[in-house]
Amino acid sequence: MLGRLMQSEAVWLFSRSPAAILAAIAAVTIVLGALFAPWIAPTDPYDLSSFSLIDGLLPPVWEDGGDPRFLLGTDDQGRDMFSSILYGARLSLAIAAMAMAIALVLGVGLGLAAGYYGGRFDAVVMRIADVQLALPAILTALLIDGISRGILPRDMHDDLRLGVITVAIALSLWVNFARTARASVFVERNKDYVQAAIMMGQHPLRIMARHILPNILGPLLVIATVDLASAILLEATLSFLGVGLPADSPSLGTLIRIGMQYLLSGEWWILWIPTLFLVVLVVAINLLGDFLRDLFNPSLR
Amino acid sequence: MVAFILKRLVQSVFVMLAVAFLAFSLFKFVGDPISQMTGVETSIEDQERLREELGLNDPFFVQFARFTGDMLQGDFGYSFRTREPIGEMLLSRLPATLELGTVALVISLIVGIPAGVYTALRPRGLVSQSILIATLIGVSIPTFVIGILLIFLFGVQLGWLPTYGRGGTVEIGWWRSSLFTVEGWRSHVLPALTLGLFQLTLTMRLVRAQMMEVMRTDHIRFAIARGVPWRSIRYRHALSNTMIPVITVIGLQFGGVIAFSIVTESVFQWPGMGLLFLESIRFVDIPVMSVYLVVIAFFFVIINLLVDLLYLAIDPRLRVRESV
Amino acid sequence: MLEVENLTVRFRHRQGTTTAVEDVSLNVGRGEIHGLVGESGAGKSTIGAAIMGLLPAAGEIASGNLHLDDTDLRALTPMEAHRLRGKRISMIFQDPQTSLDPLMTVEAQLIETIQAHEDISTEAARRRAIELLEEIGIARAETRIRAYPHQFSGGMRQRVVIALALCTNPELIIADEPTTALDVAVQAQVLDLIRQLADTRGVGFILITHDIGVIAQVSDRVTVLRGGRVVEQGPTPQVLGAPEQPYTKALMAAVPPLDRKLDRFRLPRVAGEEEEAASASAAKEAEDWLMSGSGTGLGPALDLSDITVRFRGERRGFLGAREDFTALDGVSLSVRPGTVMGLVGESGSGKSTLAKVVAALVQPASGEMTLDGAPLPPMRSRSRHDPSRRLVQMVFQDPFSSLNARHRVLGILSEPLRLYGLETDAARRERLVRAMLALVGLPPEAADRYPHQFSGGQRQRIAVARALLSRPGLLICDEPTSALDVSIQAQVLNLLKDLQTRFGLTTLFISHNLAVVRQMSDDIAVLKDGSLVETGPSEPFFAGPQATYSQELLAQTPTVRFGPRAA
Amino acid sequence: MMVLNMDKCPDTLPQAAANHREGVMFRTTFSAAAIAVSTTALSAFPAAAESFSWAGTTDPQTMDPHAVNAAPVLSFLNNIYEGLVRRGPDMGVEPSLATSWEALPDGAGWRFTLREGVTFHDGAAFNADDVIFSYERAASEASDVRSWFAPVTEVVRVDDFTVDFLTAAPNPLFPGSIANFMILDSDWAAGNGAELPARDAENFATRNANGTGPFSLAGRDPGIETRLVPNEGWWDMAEHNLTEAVFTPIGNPATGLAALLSGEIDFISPIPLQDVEQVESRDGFKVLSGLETRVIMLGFGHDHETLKYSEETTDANPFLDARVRLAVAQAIDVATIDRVIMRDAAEPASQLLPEGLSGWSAAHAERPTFDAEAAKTLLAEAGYPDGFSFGLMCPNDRYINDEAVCRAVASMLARVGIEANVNAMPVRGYWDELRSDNFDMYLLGWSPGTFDAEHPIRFLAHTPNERLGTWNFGGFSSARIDELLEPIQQEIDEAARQAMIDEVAGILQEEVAYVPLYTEPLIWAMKESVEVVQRPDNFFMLRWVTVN
Repeated sequence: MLGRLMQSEAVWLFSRSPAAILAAIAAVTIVLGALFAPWIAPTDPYDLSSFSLIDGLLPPVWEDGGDPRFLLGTDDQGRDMFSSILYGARLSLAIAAMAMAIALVLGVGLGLAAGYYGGRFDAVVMRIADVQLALPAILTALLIDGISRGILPRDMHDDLRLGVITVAIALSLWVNFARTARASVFVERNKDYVQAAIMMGQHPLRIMARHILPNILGPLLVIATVDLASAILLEATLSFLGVGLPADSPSLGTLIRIGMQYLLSGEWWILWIPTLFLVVLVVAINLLGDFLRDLFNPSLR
Repeated sequence: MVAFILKRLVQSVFVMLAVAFLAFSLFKFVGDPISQMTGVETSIEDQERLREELGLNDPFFVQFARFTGDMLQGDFGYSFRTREPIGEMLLSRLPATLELGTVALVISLIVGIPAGVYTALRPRGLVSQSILIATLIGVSIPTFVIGILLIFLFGVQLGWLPTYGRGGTVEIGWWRSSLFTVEGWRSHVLPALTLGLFQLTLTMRLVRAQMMEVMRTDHIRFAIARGVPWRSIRYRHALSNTMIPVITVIGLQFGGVIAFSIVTESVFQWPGMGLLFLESIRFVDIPVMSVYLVVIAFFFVIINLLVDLLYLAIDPRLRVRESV
Repeated sequence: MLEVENLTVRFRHRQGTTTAVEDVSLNVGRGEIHGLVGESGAGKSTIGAAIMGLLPAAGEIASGNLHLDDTDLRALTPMEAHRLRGKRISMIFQDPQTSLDPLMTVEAQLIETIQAHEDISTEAARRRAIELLEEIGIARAETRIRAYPHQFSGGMRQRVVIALALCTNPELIIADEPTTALDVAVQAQVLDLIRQLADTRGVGFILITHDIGVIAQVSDRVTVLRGGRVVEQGPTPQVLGAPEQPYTKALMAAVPPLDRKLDRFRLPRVAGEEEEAASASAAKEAEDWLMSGSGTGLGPALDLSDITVRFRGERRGFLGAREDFTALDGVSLSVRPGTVMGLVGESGSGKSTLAKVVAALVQPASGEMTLDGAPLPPMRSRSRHDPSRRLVQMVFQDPFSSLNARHRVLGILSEPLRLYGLETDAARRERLVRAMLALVGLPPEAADRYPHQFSGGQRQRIAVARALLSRPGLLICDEPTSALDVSIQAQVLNLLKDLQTRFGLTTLFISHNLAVVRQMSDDIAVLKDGSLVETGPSEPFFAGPQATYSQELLAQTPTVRFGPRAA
Repeated sequence: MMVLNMDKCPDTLPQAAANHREGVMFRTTFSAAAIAVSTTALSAFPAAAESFSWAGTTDPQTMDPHAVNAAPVLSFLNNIYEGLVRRGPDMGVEPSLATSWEALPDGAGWRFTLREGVTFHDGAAFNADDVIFSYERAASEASDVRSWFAPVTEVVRVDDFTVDFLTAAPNPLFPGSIANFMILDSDWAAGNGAELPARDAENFATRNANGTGPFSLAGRDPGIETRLVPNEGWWDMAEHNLTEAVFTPIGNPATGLAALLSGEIDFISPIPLQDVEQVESRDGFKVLSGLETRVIMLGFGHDHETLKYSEETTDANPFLDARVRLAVAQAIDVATIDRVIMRDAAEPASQLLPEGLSGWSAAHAERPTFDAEAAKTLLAEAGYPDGFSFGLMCPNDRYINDEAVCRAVASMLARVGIEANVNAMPVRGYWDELRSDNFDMYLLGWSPGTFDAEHPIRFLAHTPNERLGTWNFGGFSSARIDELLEPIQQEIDEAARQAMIDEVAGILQEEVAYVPLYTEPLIWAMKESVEVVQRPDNFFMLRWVTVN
């Protein structure tokens, strides 16, 4: 019932917010494009035999020298930019969503427990969070990369990068969730419904999961949205710093990193089209985050 | 309160130890320094000898203990790559990073706070909405793209500002500052903007949210009800109450600025610690990486403590305890 | 002085508009205290905000006139209105804790306010401020003025608030629930102060409150509001002493008297109010279920001996000892089986802490507890499976927070059945839940809804149902009605009384409101600063309390008796 | 991937051995195209003196000429320190601190006659003691360049200005191999506690320098800026017109380019190929492009029983079959790689060293023609009509557009049915991976440090053991090549030597031991007013810089 009311409230507010509507349209379009990339994209950028170096560096169709086969032109390998971007967005979103999900589970779990138990456990978790905050994401990425290479068998390294970058991003995002969850739990814990549950002798896990968690979802949802955007940007930055995804299965961030080489050379589309996609996607997600924030209207940090 | 500070100090020590452990242990996994230190024709025996000399064959904990012990004595070891003492290397790079971070922070504050206040007081205004959208787009473009864009716009096309480095520096003791020369200031503009943009947006949004919140509190309503001038309500009562939570976040973010300056420094060839760190990664200069990490963590800890103290200074509820 | 004529205030929202205040007229003269009384949603505060010109953005004055002497308040520009605020009309808010800027000294706030309306030197403003504080009853104002708000106690802080409202010599002060957050003793002082200011300075007051006792004590005239409309208006003794309207009558009937114990509140049905018809047969089922569980028919005896609770304080100085705060200091208490022990005291007296010790939410530093002679383990040693977990149940103060907003009532109420293994079959559980809802006076369909769809009183019924579904022996009620409107309070108290007698529940009933406690309890215990002041059977206590503190407490409690006003 | 020539070059540096006779210097026909000597550099009379600012991707990590055997260091220090011999604009070996040298009888070693009247920057005089000291220092265990002196058994001081380097075996190419052996002042080093190169801690020589070269170190801020000023008392005639030269490392290519285009620096090397056009199109800037001596090639796991990174072929290594290797060579369209990725700046290669270097085999100048159909046929013959998948290791920040090249190779191989899983990684972990045999195929660039064909044979073609074949990661092994290496090293007769080298080149091509792709281009960008000499070893020598 509450859900329904929230929804109707949400729908109403939504219908009155042109920014949110635009953002939703943009986000949904890109997400759908990414989801159905294999069916929409004219070529499969992962299939090495599907493109040829001979088609390299062709401009978009509306430019002189454009080839109708390649709507948004081709990159230095002769890969169709449009297909690359769809697949790249797919990968970026997958990484961001996975990272966000890991961060959410980890952060919310630790934050809940820290807030609920307080005391020493709380102090330990929060100090770990401090340590985590002290580590720039690129460091985390390098560390994870190093460790996984140290621990995992050699032949798994190839498939590792996706995991490494996902975990690295997740690790640099979880603190946000943990802090928010913890702060919310501090508020909720002293509310009578939690006290009632404690008094009745319910299991702490059940109290956290069934009672507290549903009540702090609002702020967490907002964080999740904002972090989804951060994760996409972080992935791009990590790519720029050289710990991102390989160029043969590029994410949006990797595409931009590759495109950076063509900033001056005249092949503007290799950089700016993926960048535009990324920015539209991130802005849209952020706008939706803003909208959610207004919807829940908590005093968030 | 002293007890509180003491407690934080003890916790800080633990944080530092944990970071030291991470710094040390994790980089043990990244690359092999020996192959980076030696040339192509160095024989396998020579490589082994060097490995032994550097103590790289010792048990893990022996190495860690040595690492921590040396560091406590102020001996940060030597770079594998340049053989320089790392303490000195970092110290010589520290001013650049701190100055850049500070300027970025100041920009973000002097633009972010007024913008936050403005957008909080006129949430529906056209200007507010424009500011919000513009900053949103600003933070949605990857930092490195913004940096390079600024360079090419203001450095290459318009030729107004330097594209790299810190410009002229002035030495004050060991501190080499570029804040005392015109060229130094000009050099700061682009990197500080790049670095500060994210901060700026964050500050603005935070101030805005807090301010809107505070404007709804009882004491503001009471101040309105007794006809206190609007200016005073907004900028004296509301703003000061807004700043309390904002300060924590800004304080913590300053640590983030320092850490995040890696990207900016690399784009602008800014000779700070971040650049040094990136180079160390490139050359698997493990000792430098580890020490950098510890230094960054140290900053966080110090900043955390400073924020606590700052709280104490501005919030009388923490400072003045006796009742009257 | 203030004339409000046919005021109608509407709020816009997405379904259209609602009328919060309709066609309200009232006058306030100099030195007159005009009480606005009514239950939540009556539109009291909206009237205050409309006069102040501080309606929220969505609200607007649809019609009516507001005049302060010759000034047409509706005709003022926003700037003029702002200049008028403080200068001629000021306001006092409910909670002194939050009404003052925590970051500024009292001095700065006072001087700023004075200088906002008068061209006067800082020194002169300070002198005026100090005088005012002294007049208002703050001793050593010269030094204390430099303190920050948090350094003052609650009552003193409300005085500072009043001083701030008064420092510009306004003609009218709107006091919105000025004493609701205060203890009776402080409340009495603040009310005295308001009366005195009205009398000596000729300030007109609009006193907005839900507490009829407060109105009865100080106001000259009263307006009873309901649903945004005036129900009855006139001199206080007349309206409250001899109400004409049924609503006013019902309201007065619901006010618990301090001077006598009622068996039950007589609650005449007021037109337009629908009482949820409980299905008698369903209620019977729940009743049978409850009866079948308890053997003797009477709840267990609770004995507390020498309970001490300390909360950890902060270390003073470097190596200084912790300044622990003793919340309860060696309290011993016995609750006889099947009786109600009323626990009274001001805020901070430790009464809630005592309840939480029994409920295993707070760990006592020392002391023993027994339930029917068997040791009742304290918090840390009471396992989750201890039988007392089921036997001891609690009804909390705030019905808005004691029920999990994200769960349906069915889920909330099934929890004890499931948890204690009282009913393993889900269908049976549901049936029982619906029956129990009937027993507490709610329709069985209530099980399918979420807590926020209920009013405060209904929620408190649900909370009671939850407690009952554990088949408890001991029920702790921690201020169960203090968040409720008076008529609802009466209903809930009736319900609790009924259930307690029917099932012989041993009950610990905690309230700051002596009148409520008198209606409920067989025995009474008075706490002050963590220590037991007096305990004994209830009726003799109210007839002649022994301890001085108890006497004061009784004397300060506002009553609705009408004779010559005690000023 | 945009970062090139940045770090130490494990694959460029010389060691001794060859068989040239005395006095014959670097005597190659290294193509004129590769030596871009700008028109006025040598002839122009020094014009108005200028301060000069230049940038590269990597800072020389030390000022100690014996501590690190890496191109950025040696290239930079060649401006400050000098060796007994030096290389000229055409890579020819010229007298430097030695005025002449001659072989001792019976191939016992070499006698160097030292230049008299040379002083170090601090004014100390140069003599044989400094050479002996520098030799001992450079050959010590703490030195990273000691391998240069592996053939040397003893260095004998004959008199103040004569020194003998005794070798165990005849060593015709020795003088050329020590062109980067730089001489320190023994008193200066000993007086400052820098008797040995710094190994784990820095010493005085790490940040200070005292050479005999055309420039002296005026300021050193590691990683930020290094300042040089001309050595007024230099023994040779200065061809440059600089009053000061400032080096700044700029790691990010876009930033570096921006710095050049905004006029903040005068010269940068390298710049990304794709930006060449942009720079050239702007007024006041120019690009100097030539060929470096580095050949980019693909290597195979010759000693791998099975493929390591195949999805389906896990029980065999198809690359053991020379037909498969040839198919790979034929499937790759080097011309298109050159056009699209290298922007026509590279030159297809057929051998392990670029055309024009000494020992280059004219008999094997043809690389396999691009023919996808033939490749498919070969694969079918070898039993892989449906192809197979494998792992291609690739650095992404070592060579020009290295990763893009690998991806292009993968795409081309895919068209003949074999699927390469490209694993591109930073060079910091790359060599480790190769040494650990974590590849099925890999990309490698090789620049012969001695500018002679013997170098790649020794490092890439000889069966790997402790000393030889140390960069032959794939373990290619040919008994005949192993047999030929020593004679090639010691043969003095040129025709005989070339015949042996030709034989080796033939075996390598026959066996398709490697697939040489192209010779890497060298791209320097500068202001129009700057004149420089581009030496094929990518050393940037300030002594030839003039600013007008």
